[in-house]
This record gives sequence, structure tokens and C-alpha cells, in this order.
Amino acid sequence: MNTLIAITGLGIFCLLFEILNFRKGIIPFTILGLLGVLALNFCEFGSTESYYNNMIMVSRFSTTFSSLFIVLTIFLVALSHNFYENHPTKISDFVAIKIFLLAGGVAMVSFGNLAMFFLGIEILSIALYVLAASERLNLKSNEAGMKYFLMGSFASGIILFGICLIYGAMGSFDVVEISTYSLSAELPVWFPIGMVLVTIGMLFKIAAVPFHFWAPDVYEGSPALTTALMSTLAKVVAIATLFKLISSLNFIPSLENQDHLSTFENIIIFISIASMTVGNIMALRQANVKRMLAFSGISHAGFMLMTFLTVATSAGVLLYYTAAYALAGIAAFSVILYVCKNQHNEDITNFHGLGKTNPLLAAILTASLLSMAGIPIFSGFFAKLFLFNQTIQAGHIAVVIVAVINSIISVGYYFKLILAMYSKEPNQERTGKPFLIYAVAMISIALNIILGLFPSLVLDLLN
Amino acid sequence: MIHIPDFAHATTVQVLFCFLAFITVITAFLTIFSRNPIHSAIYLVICFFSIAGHYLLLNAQFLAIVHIIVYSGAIMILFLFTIMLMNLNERHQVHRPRITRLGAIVSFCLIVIVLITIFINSKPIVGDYDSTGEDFQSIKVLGKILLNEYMVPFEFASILLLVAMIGTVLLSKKEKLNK
Amino acid sequence: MGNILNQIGIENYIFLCVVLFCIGIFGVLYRRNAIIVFMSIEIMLNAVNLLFVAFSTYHQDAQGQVFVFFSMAVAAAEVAVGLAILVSIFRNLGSISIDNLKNLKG
Amino acid sequence: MNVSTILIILLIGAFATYFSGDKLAPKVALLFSLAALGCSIVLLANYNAGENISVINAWITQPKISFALNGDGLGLAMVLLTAALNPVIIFSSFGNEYKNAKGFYALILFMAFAMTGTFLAADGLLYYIFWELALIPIYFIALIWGNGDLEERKKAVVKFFIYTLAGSLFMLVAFIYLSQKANGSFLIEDLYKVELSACEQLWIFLAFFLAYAIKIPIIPFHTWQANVYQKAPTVGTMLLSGIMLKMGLYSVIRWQLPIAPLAAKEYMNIFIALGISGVIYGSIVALRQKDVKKLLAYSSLAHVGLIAAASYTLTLDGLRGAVLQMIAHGFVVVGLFYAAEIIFRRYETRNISEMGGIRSQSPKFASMFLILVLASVALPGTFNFVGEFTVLYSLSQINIWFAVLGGSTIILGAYYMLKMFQNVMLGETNPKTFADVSVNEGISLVVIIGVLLFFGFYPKPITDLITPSLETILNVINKN
Amino acid sequence: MEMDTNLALVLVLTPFLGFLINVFLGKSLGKTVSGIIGTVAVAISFIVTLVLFNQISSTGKAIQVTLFEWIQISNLKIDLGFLLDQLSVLWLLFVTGIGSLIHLYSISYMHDDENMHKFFSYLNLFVFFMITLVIGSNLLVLFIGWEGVGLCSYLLIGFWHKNQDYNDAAKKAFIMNRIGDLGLLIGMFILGYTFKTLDYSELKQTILTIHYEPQIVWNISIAALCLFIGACGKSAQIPLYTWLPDAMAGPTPVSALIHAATMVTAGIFMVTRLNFVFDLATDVQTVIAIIGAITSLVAATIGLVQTDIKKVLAYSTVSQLGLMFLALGFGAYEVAVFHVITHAFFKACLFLGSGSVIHGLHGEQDMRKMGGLRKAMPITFWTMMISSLAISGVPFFSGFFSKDEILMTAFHHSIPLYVIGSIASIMTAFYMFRLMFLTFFKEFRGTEEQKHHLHESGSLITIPLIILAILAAFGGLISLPGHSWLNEYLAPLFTKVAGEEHHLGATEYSLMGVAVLGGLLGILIAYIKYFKQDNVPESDENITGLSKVLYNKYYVDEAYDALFVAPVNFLSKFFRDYIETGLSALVFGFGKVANEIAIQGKRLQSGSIGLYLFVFVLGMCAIISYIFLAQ
Repeated sequence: MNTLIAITGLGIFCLLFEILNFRKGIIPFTILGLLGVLALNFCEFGSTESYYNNMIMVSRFSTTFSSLFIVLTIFLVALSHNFYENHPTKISDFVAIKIFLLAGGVAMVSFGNLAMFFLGIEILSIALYVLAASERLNLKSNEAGMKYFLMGSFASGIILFGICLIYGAMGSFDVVEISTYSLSAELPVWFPIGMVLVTIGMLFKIAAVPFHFWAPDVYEGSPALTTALMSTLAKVVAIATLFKLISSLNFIPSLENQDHLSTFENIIIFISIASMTVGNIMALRQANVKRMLAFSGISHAGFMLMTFLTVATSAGVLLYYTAAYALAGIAAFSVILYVCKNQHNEDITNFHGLGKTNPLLAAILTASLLSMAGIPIFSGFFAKLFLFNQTIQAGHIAVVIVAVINSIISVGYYFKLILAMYSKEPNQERTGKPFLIYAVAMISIALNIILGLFPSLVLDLLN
Repeated sequence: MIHIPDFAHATTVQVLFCFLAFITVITAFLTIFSRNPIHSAIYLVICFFSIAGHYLLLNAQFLAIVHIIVYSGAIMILFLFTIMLMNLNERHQVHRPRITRLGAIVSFCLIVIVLITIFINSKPIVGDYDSTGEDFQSIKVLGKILLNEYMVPFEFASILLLVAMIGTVLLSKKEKLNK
Repeated sequence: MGNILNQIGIENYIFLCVVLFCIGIFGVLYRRNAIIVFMSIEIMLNAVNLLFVAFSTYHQDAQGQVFVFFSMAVAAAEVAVGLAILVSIFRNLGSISIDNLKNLKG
Repeated sequence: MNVSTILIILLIGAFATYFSGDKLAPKVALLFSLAALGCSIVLLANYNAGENISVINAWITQPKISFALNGDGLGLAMVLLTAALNPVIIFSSFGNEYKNAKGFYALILFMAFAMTGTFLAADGLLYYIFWELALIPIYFIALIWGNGDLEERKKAVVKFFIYTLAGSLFMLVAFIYLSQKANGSFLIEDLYKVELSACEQLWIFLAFFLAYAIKIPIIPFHTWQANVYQKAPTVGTMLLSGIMLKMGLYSVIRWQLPIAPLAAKEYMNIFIALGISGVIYGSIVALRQKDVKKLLAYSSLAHVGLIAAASYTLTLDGLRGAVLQMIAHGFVVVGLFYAAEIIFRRYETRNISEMGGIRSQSPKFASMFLILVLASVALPGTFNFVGEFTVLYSLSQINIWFAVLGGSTIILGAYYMLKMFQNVMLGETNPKTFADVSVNEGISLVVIIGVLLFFGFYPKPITDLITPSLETILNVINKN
Repeated sequence: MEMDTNLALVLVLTPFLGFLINVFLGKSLGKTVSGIIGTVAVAISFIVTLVLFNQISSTGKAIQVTLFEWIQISNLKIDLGFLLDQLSVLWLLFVTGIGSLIHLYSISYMHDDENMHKFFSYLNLFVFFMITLVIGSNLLVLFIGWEGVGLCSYLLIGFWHKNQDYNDAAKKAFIMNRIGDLGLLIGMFILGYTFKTLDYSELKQTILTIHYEPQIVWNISIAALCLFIGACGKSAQIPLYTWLPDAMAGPTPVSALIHAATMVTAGIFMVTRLNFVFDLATDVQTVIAIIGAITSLVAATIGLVQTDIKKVLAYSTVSQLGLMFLALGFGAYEVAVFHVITHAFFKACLFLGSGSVIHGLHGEQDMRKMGGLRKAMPITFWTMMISSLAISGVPFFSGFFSKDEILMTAFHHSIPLYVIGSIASIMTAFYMFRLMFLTFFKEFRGTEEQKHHLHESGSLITIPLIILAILAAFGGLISLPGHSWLNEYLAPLFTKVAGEEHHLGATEYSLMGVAVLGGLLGILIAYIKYFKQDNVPESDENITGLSKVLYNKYYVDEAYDALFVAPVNFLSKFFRDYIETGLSALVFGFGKVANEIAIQGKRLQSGSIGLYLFVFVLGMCAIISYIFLAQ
């Protein structure tokens, strides 16, 4: 709870800084503030409390995921400095929106009441709509914002409808009450329908097939930093929230009571497989790196969905997977931000010869792509390993085999980018070594590797 | 099971409900079908009013008023304002390919059929509905709940609005380029 | 005073709301004019709101109505942001047809 | 001192090489590779003295993954192979100028690190990690420093990477499945103990087989091989053919057979037949190759097919012969590729038809090349003969026809190798001048030839080293 | 024991030392010195052999030397060890003895070659391997030598490596030998599998004591057959004989040493060594006899029309080897060994003589361009004449005794084979004297230039010739009919009562007479045809009819090409061009399919919000209806 309050306060401070004409200090201050929030969050770690009539429930799950969100936000804010160099007047707005977005995210993983969940997701969505469309003179950005907005509010409507049905079935928005009722034998059909609708809405947010169409377009059109945010923070928040929703509302046991469990699992399996396959195959032919990463993100969503087959035990795995994926994503995007700073697009051609001009960044991008591809020692590998381990334990070996095949396909496009960096001649001068970008890239990839070397650090938090 | 309203013995409430429901659905359709955006907006206002009527029917007076103020008052004005601002009229009406319309109709039918079937198949609610007789929806009670139990979401909603505000400003603010 | 649902039946409200919600969906799919699409989304949200109130009465519980307030706030915020985006598109493109938004694809 | 020391030396070496700059990099790399060789010899001495040189540390608790390295005879033999070939390979590259040499040599050492780890790992997952890690350096080595048309090279290298990765991922699944059966442990001892039904064993066996068949490669999974060998720089080819192929063969013995013995026994004939058809196929295809490196690639295919077939016999002779032949083949193939490289340095071509008449210009080189060729066709007196004889003998114990068909390598191998030798070295004096081997080149070749001849007459040290661990493995295989 | 080990090591390693010195220092030492080193090295071996021979013939006990364990195989132990017994020492005697002579000869013969040190190093290496082959204590050590001599043969045939035809011949020799080697290996495998040992003495022990079950007898037969295939390869028997004539591409001393006297007899050595195995496989013995007989006939017929002086000798060698195998096939090992020894003498002499001729004519090998050399090269002529008489079976020369014994043995076992052998002998006499007449009689048919330079070769060449001619003339004394020293000497080796002495009865004498008459008949025909009628073989294009078939060696090479080489090459091309490409395409196919799907998928991702939402709604309907309606 304190974390949430502190984050909100930090956001408001950001706005105040603009008024106080202290623009230069915004980013350092925010980073420091976020570090403070992180510390605060650590203080809450381990406690399980609920605040304000159970509106916010702090648990290990929420604190660990919140910490991950905060870390990601720190990176994203740090990257803002360089990205918004040319928009000094708007920087406070951008930073503040990101902070509020974080607040929305934190609210989403620590909700104790569906109202908080709904408001959290709306804050997140609206902030994202704004960020996606934030290059107002760029038609692509407009288009991306518009697409995201239209489809996002459509999904919001569905989520709202789902919440409404849950309420209709349970007569309450409180998570604890709902989870108690959901175990009773006599349940109106509204509850499972409502849950399914909410799940569908969330599946849209994490861009799972067949609700994924927005992702590539929006990722491509949005400003690169926003894409970074969407593909890391927003995706992680959405998947964590969905996980929490399904696990804390006792949805699985209630389905079991009504003999719907196997069908639900089949749906999850189907969506997971479809997401992986569609994401990976579509990514093969992409020329735009952001678009490629969008499809890669879709496939990763498919992987993450595999945790839903073993909800009771896989929170730790989900945390590890999201952390590994998001850290690799941040590292990759910081390099993309650097490379495409003054380019009109993010095509692979821009990366030609990066291995020669900026070997360090090329190495970092390579490492992050290898991590996403699941090559050992990077945490992406362990993430997949634990995921497969869980899933095989639950007896779904077929999904794992499909996942493995998909991992193989994914190497195809990740390596396209690596090839471009190392085997082509550089076609442009790349000057400047912006400190923050290098720092973010290095720290995030280092974290990724540390997670790989010591997976227990994260994995045991939730086990 | 659908209760076919027995028109011969319909109570006032039932007639009212049917009437309002009819208006709501018709105007909603008209909103979508009318070619002129301004007409659409006006139909939508009517639709909102009929929904407010439902609220009143359900004895949620405060909500009805707020609804009219927010939707018909604020949101619709915003719509109309935008429409006027962009000077939209039929000239801007774009061609709708047939496949789109077909797709829309198919999916509409599909989803309606699916949802309705599920609800029909579900166990009917038997027996009378509870009526504790307690006051649960007066302004006073609502206020208490909103500001006690739901204080945090209430505050949080303000952040939502703040974000929306910052966002709209951000989207429309001109900046001096490359100073 | 008895529960009004005794006379109408919660099912009828559900059906009404489902139909209304679906009309919203239909509108989103059917129209290419972004403003109308927005309106359709509003219809969807209002359908849900109505259902909230109906359920609130059904449960004799005020939380449903409280939730409607939040939902209204959300709707308002969404409309504000959406229209802002729309305006900037209109400035750049001179059109508000979502069919013209096909630059990002493939 | 335990086996992890080698790994540490190689890893530090990789970093030290990278940071030592382009000029010093080759020397630093050589130094560290020699240090690793020294270390492995000391370890060997310690091991022979009965010291325990294994390591086991807990790493990840849930699932139970340990940092476990097993220094037994088999592992040590393979480590020695790696450690001995590595300096030779590095030294052999001294005649070439590489752009960005520090990266190049660092990658070589890193690859040696990963391969050594693969040979030592005693935990399924650790093993898998090293296994995959070894893939990355060779990918970059082949991609960046390779030769030939860039697009072709890219295609070949990416195919290689994806293909091998594809195979090994199924192995990962198999490992995970096994660990479930072993109560979440990946330790090799626990995996050995797992009781599996015949059906499970078959699937596990196949999953492993896919990984190894691609790596080794066994036909029909070999299509990556020739192209990659051709496109990779010679150093990369040497690493690939000299050591990396052996990873697959070693793994068959260490992992696949003991874990799924029932399946191995049940389908023994099929897999032996597959290996042997590789022998014949590889030999026949090698006959008509125009590129020296491709020819050697197919000859490799033939040889490893035979080794694989021997491993699948599940007899002590088969396993021992396989290991001996692995080591022998490792040396000889490195020598042959180096010889090809020496020719390339002078003629700038790998096309056999553009060579010929070298012998009259450089008799020393010709003699060394001939010795290597003869070793490769397993002339008695060379190490390869010891390996090949044992291998064929073990095959004959299963079915004499296996030995006959596998033995066709004796004929076909002689045919294509001598044909190659004739076309490359003999004939009218070549108009292009060909300087005889330099001192540097000579040292590498002489070391290799020395090893081949010494162990050709006195293989006992290696046999004694590997036999106890092979017996242990056989006990596991035959436990039920 | 220590002493024996040292002796054995000196025996083996001196030639190897010579090899090393010549390889590393040969060039700087100069031609003559390197030649002397090579010769001395072999001569030392010869002396050691004499010492050993002395020891063994006096004690009659074999010397067994074990150096160290070589290859470990679970149920058999293979040592690197030597067995010096009657057989091996006998073989060593002529290997090192003739070897020394040929080395001596080569000093002069090869003096004009710039790579003389290499030549001597190869020769030394050959002797080293040959000694290893002979004295190995088990089959695997024999195999070292077996392949080693093959290697040296390869190196020496292709000694003039600038000529690709010679290289082809060398390669062919190596590969054909390897076919045999595979047979040998397989034979070893079966023996090892059946008897758990490859050591001669242990093998003998086991075989003599084992209980004969049908399975074991069967195994022995198969093993014997396989071993015989090995012998075929090395000793140039049908079907693996074609390499030997081609091997004449090498320098003549090589032909004399390797392809006449020593290496090609390795097959006979091996069979004799394993006589206890072959004795148990009577069917295989029959096969050996038949193949030997056919080979001798076929080779003799081809030899009838050859015009290259060395080719004639080569086919003659094949033919004689065939006769030896004929003897082996009848279990008359000592007879075969006898013929090996006499053949080594006269054939080495013939080859060296022809070398002298070639040397004198500066490399001319075609007999059509010779003639009348009798006067210019008298020593060469007379030594060759003696050898020709020996090979033709003219009484009291060495060949008479050995060949006669073979034919007699054949007669006792199988009349048809005897007839074949006799015909081959007659042909032998014919073509040998054809060679003699064409080369040494009548007028010289070469160029004026050559005629001008005609001269007898130097003493380094003639001395070996004279020694060998003496041996060829009197070598028969070691095994006179009725009183055979050789048979007694070799008796300990054989399990059967060695060579039941042919009682010299009427049959035997008449057989002898027939053989002598046959030989004289051959000589007579040659005399009539090439001396009286003064025929000279036609030039290549005018040869027709049967003689064309013969001249082209029954087209066997072409048949082998068509039957084996061409299909393999075709297969290779087919694999390379189709299977490889196909497999590759298959692997790439997965990628291609994925890419194709991706391209189609990109069209679905059309950018239209309507479509996206449509799919969204459809997906939602599908999920909901699957969960709630599809029960």
C-alpha cells in the first residue's frame, strides 16, 4: 500500500517539478525516488496484509512483482532522458505518465477488490494510449494510438462486462469473498462467464492469439520507448494480473467443481500453442525490428500462458520468466533506441555493422536476443527450463514439445538480427555514447545473466 | 426461461420496462445506422436518456442523474463538439465494403446467440428476489460506501482522470521544435 | 416496497444488456467512422452499467452502483483521450475513417 | 585441485585474451590453452594417483540442479583431447591474420571452455548448458571469420545453428522428463537410477538420439556438416570436427546408453545400421567432392558413423574402440584440415582441381600430409588403426555383416583419400610455387603425427585410463 | 631370452633405422652414401637372420619374443611380439638376402634419379615391414607388416610421382590390396571370436584341442575363406590380380623385390602360417586350388601376347603365384614354400635382368624395339637365360624341382587341375623364351641412338644378377625329390604328417617327363615363331582376334571399371547431386514452409481494425461456446 502511495506521490512531484521549472532534475530525481520506492517495497516484502477494507492486498506475489515493475520503470525512465531530448517541455508529462502507469500496474497486482483491478488496468491502458499516440505529428504514431485505443477500450468493455457478471453472481467485488463463494457448489453460470470474459480481456492486453492483432501494428507505430514499455512493463503487468486474477479468485477450483476444468485447460493450451506458433512464424518475415519483437512478444505470451496450466505452483516460474523476458527486452530496446535514434524507422538495415561500430552494444543486443531465444546461461534459458519443468510435471508434454519446436523457429528471426549486426558492413556513422543508454543496457543484461547464474534468487521468492 | 410478458396482465412497471428497453435498443441501432454523425449523436443521447429511465425504474435516482449529467451532459457534448469542430457531415461518409458489413452482422448474430443461449441454458433464478427493505441506494448510503469502503478506488479514479488530463494535454500541446 | 425485479425478472435485464452490449460490438465492427465507433463503445459501457445497477438491485447491494461511478469516470477519461487522438489524426490525415489507418500492417 | 580448475583457466583465458588487444591475443590464447593442457596433465596424474578430482556443489534448489563435474577416466580422456588439440589449433592459426583477433581467440578459448565442461559435467542440466554454450562461439567464428560468399555462409551457419539447437532442445525435454522421474534431480547418478518403462525409454532414447545424431552427425541428419566445414575458417572447422563432433559421440556413451539401456538394446541393430550406412554413404559422397574441406567433411561423416555404430554395440570393446577412435580421429582430422589450410595459404584455393604437383616442390609437407592421409585410412601403426580395429572387432561380435559393411571404409576410405592425395599432391610440378612448411606449421603437424604414431604402437595409457569408467557405464547399462 | 629379444629388435629395427637416416639425412648424405646405408641396413638384417637360422636349425625350437601389450580387447589380448620359427626365419633368409642384393643393384640402377635417398628409404621401410609381417607373433602384427608393405608398394609404384598414370597404378595396387585386407580383417575377427586369440601358437593350441562343433567348423571355414581373400589381394590372385601388372610402373628393382620375390608371397606365407586353420576347411582348400589353377592359366595366356618386357614378367609372376596356391590348396604347404623360394630366385633375377636391359636402353620397355642384345650384354643375357630355363622347368634347374612337385601334387589330387597347371607351365616356357628371343636374338630394332649406347651394365648390377642366377640354377637342391631338406626343416610347423614323400615311382617319372617335354615344347614353339620365322609382335592397332582379347587382358580392367568403379562413381555423383541436395532442401524446407506461412500470414495482418476486431469477437465466441456450450 505504501508503495502505491509513494509511487503516486512521486508522479505528482514530477508534475510539480515542471511547474517549479526544474526540468533537468526530473529524471535523476525520479530514478532516485523509484529506488526509494523499491526499498520501501522491499520493506513490505514477506508481509501479507490488506489495507483499506481489503482494497489492496499486499502479499509476496504482489511485492515481488511490484519490485520487478519498479525496476523496469527505473530503466524506462532512465532511457527517457535520451529519448525525449528534443521534447524538453513535455518530459515531465512523459515521466509522470510512466510513473502513474507504474502505479496502475502495482494496483493491478495488489488489488483486493475488482474495482482496484479495473481502475488499475484503465490507468495503465489510458497511459499507454497516450504514450502510443504521443508523437502527434507522426501519422504512424497516431495510427498506433488510435488502433490501440479502439481495440483497448473494446477489450475494457469486455472486461467490465465480465466484472459485472462476476458481481452479478457473487454480489461482491471483494476478492476474498468471491474466492470463498466460488468454491460453493451452487454457482450461477454468470461467474464462469464473467471470469472467461475478464480473461479474454486480459489476453488481449498480453496480446495472445487470436487477440494479438493490435500488437505488431501498435508496437511498430509507437515511439520506440513506448514500444519498450509495452513489450516489457505492460506485458508483464498484464500477465501477472491475469495470473493473480485466476489464482486468487479460485477460478480453477470452481471450474473443477463444475467440470469445466478440462475445457478451460484445453483453451489455455490452444491459446498458448497458437500464440507461440503465430508469433514465431510471423516474426520470421519482419523487416522492422520493433514489429519483430512484437511478434516475439506474442510468442512469449504463449510461453507465459503455459504457467496457467499449473496455477497453484507456478507463480515463481512466472515471475522468473517475466523477469528474464523483460530484462532482455529492456536491454534489446535500449540498443534499438540508440541505433534508431535519428532514423525514420527501425528496420533491420539500421543495425548493419553494429558489431563493428559499437561492439559492446552489439554484444548486449546479441545477449538479449539469445536470452529470448533461450540459449543457456542467459536467464531466458532457465525461464524456459523451469516452465517446461512445471508443465511436464503437470503432464502436458505435448505443449512442451510444441514449445520446443517454437523455440527452434524463434532462433531463425533472432539470428537474422544478429547476422545483420555482425555480417554486414556499417551503412552509417554512429556517434555518441549516451551514458544512460549504455548503463541501462549493461545493467539490465547483467541482471539477466545474474538471474541466469543464480536462478534461485528469484525463483525461490515465490515458492 | 424468458418470461414472455403477459401484456394482458402487465403491470405498469413491466410495460414501462418494455417500452424503455424498446427505445434503448432502437435508438442504439439508429445511432449506428444513421449516416450523419450528428444524428447518431442525438440518437445516442436518447439512448442514454432511456437508460437513465431504467435507472429510475430500478430506483437508482442519484445514479440516473449523474448518468444524465456525465453522459448526456459531458460526454455527448464532447462528441458533438468534436463533430462540429471537424465539420463532419455526410460528405465524409466513407464507403463501407460489403464484406465488412457481412462480417459485422455475422459476428453480431453469433455473439448474441451464444450469450443468450448460455443464459437461457443456465439454471433459472427461482423464487422471489430478496428485498431486505433496507435503504441501500440512497445518496446517503452511496456516499458512505463510496467514501468509506471505496475510498481508495475513489482516490485512484482521480489519478485516472489526472492521467487522462495529462494525456490529452500532451497530445494537443504544441511545442517549440528544435529550440 | 418490494423488489422491482419481482415484476421484471433479472433475466430480462440480462437479455437487454446483452443485446445492448452486442449492439455496441456490432457498431464497432460495422462502422468505419471513428466517432461512431467511439459511440458504440459508449453503448457497450452503458449496457454494462445498466447491468450493474440491475445486479445491484438484485443483490440489494450498493457496491454495484458505486462501481458504476468508476465506470463512468473511466468512460469519460477514455473518451477524452480517444477524442484527443482522433483530433490529431484528423489534423494529420483530414479524415476520421478508421479504414484509412492501414499504414501499419504485415 | 579438481577438474573445475581447467574450466576456470579457460574462462579466464577467454576474457584475458579479449582484453589483451589484437596483437597479443594469439599469444595469450596459446598461453592459456597450454596452461589448460598442463593443468589437465597434472589432473591426470592426480587421478591416476587415486585422488578424487570431482566437484559437486549445489546450485539451484528447485528443481535440484548441481554444479557437478565428474573427473573419471572417460571424461579426462576427452578433456585431454580437447586440451591437447586446443593449443595445436590455436598455434596452427598463427600464420593467418584475423581481423579483430582478440574476439576470435577469445571465442576459441570460450568454446574450449564449453566443450571441456560438456565432457566433465555430471549433472544433466549443467551438461546441457555447456552443450549449448559450445554452439555459440562456433557460430560466430564461422560467421564472422569464415570464408566464401557471405550469403551462402550465412545460410549454412544459421542452418547449422538452428539444426543443432533443434536437436538438443528435444534432449532438454528428455532431461526434464527424466528429472521428474528422479524426484527433481538432474544428477547423473540419479538419472542412471531412474526406472523407466520400455516405451518411455524409447522416447527418451529418441530425443537424445536426435540431439546426438545431428551433432555427430549420423545420416540423414548430416546436411549441415559439409557446408559449415567448407565455410568456416579452418580453425573453426578443426574445432568442429576435432572436438565438437566428439561431444555427440561422448554423450552417446555417457548419457544416452546408460539412461535408456532397454531401448538401446531393443533397437541396437537399427542404430548400428544407421551408423554404418553413414560410413558407406559418407565414403561414397566423398569420392566426388571438388573441395578439399568438403571431402574431409564427408570423410568425417564416414568415420563418426563407424564410431557411433560401435558405441551402440553396448559392448566394452565397442565403447572402448569408439573412444579410442574418437581421440584418434580428433587428431587426424585436425591435422588434415590444417594441411588443407596450409595449401590454402599458398594457393588461395580449396578446389582440388586447381592443385596438384605439390609434392615435387615441398617434399616435407607431402610426407606429413601422406602420413595424415594414411592415418585417416587407419594404416596399422597409427592410432586410428587401434581404434578402427577395436571398433570393427566389436561390430563383428554383434553381426559379422556389420563388420563387413563397416569395414568397407577400409576400401572406400583408401579410395577417396588416395585419390585426393594424388590430385592434390602428385603429378607434374605445379607452375605456382609452393613453399615448404614453415617452422610453425611444421610444429603443429609434427605434434599431431607424433601423437598418432606413439599411440598407434602404445595405446595402453589411454586404454587403461578409459576402461574403468567404461566398465562402470556398462554396469549401469546391464543392471537389469 | 634377453639376447633373442635384442637380436629380433636388431633384425627389425636396422632397416627402420636405415629408413630414418635416409629420410632425414639422405639428401645431404649424397646418393651413394644413402644407397650404401640402405644396403648395409638390410645386410645387417641378413646377417642377424643367418645367426638366427643357425640357432633355430640347430635347436629346432621357436623363439617367442613379447615386447608389450598392444591392443586390449575384452576377450583377446594382442601383444606386440615376434615369433621366430622355422618358417619365419626361412622367409627372412630370402627376404633379407634377396633384399640386400636388390639394394646393391639399386645403387647403380637408381643413380640417375634425383630422389635416390627416398628410394632407399622406401626400400628400407619395405624391408622393415616385410620383416614385421614375417616375424609377427600374431595375426595383428602380421597385419601391420601386411598393410605396411602395401604402403611401401604404393610409394614405390608411384615413385615417379609426376606421372599420373603411375600414381593411378599405385593407387590401384593399394586399393585392391585393401580389399584383400578387409577379408583378412574379417577372417581375424571370426578367428578371434571363435577362439579368443589371434596369437599363432595359442591359436594352434586351441584349434588342436577344441571340440569340433558344426558351428565352429563353419566359423573356421568362413574365416579361412576370408583369410584367403586377403591372400588373394596381396598375392595377386583372381579376382584381385589386376594390380600387379600395373604395378610394373615402379622402378624395376621394386618389381623384382616387391612384386616378384617377397611381398606378393605374403599371401602364401600367411596361408602356410595358418596351415592348421586351412587344414580344417577342406572346402576352402578346394576353392584355393581352383582359383590358383585358374589364375595361373589366365595369367599365362595374357602373358603370351604382352610386348612390354616387365608386363610379361608380371603375368608370369601372377601365373607362378597361381601355381603356388594350387599347391596350397592341396595342403602341400612345403611344396608351395619351395616354389616360393625358387621363384624368388629366378624371378628376381629375371626382373633385375630386364632392369639391366631397360637401363641399357634408357628406359625402353617394349620388346618390339629390342633384339640382338646378346652380344652387347652378355652377362645379362646368360643370367637371364639361366633363370628362363629355371622357370620353364628345364631339368636340374631349380624351377624344375619345385614346379614338378606342384604338378605332381596336383596330379594326385585332381587331374583337371593338373592339366590346367601343365598347360600354364607350357605357356610359361613359351612366353619366357619369346621374351628371350625377342630381346636378345636377331638384330637390334631400336633407334640408332640407342644402338650406339648399348653396353653391359656395371658390376653393381651384374654381381646380384650372377648371384641370383647361381641360386636360380642350384636352388632346387634344398628339396630334391625323395630327399628333401626343406620338408624336414619345416616339418614341426605342420599338423598333418608333412608332405607324404612322393615315392618316386613310374607315375612320378612319367609325370616329370611330361612336364619336361611340355617345357621344351613351349621353348620350341617360341623358337620357331620368333627365331626361325623371325616374327615380331605387331604394333598395338594391328592386333586382332583372340590375341587382341589377350593383349587387352581379357578386358578385366574394363570390366572392373564398369562393374565396380563406374557404379561407385555414379552413385557418388548421384548422392552428391541429388540425395545431398534433396536432404538439404528438406531441412531448408521446414524454414521455407514457415516462411511461406509467414508471408501468407502477413496478408492477414492487413492493418484493418475491423478485421482485427472481427477475429477478436470470433475468438471470444469460440472460447465461450467451447467452454459453455460444447458439453
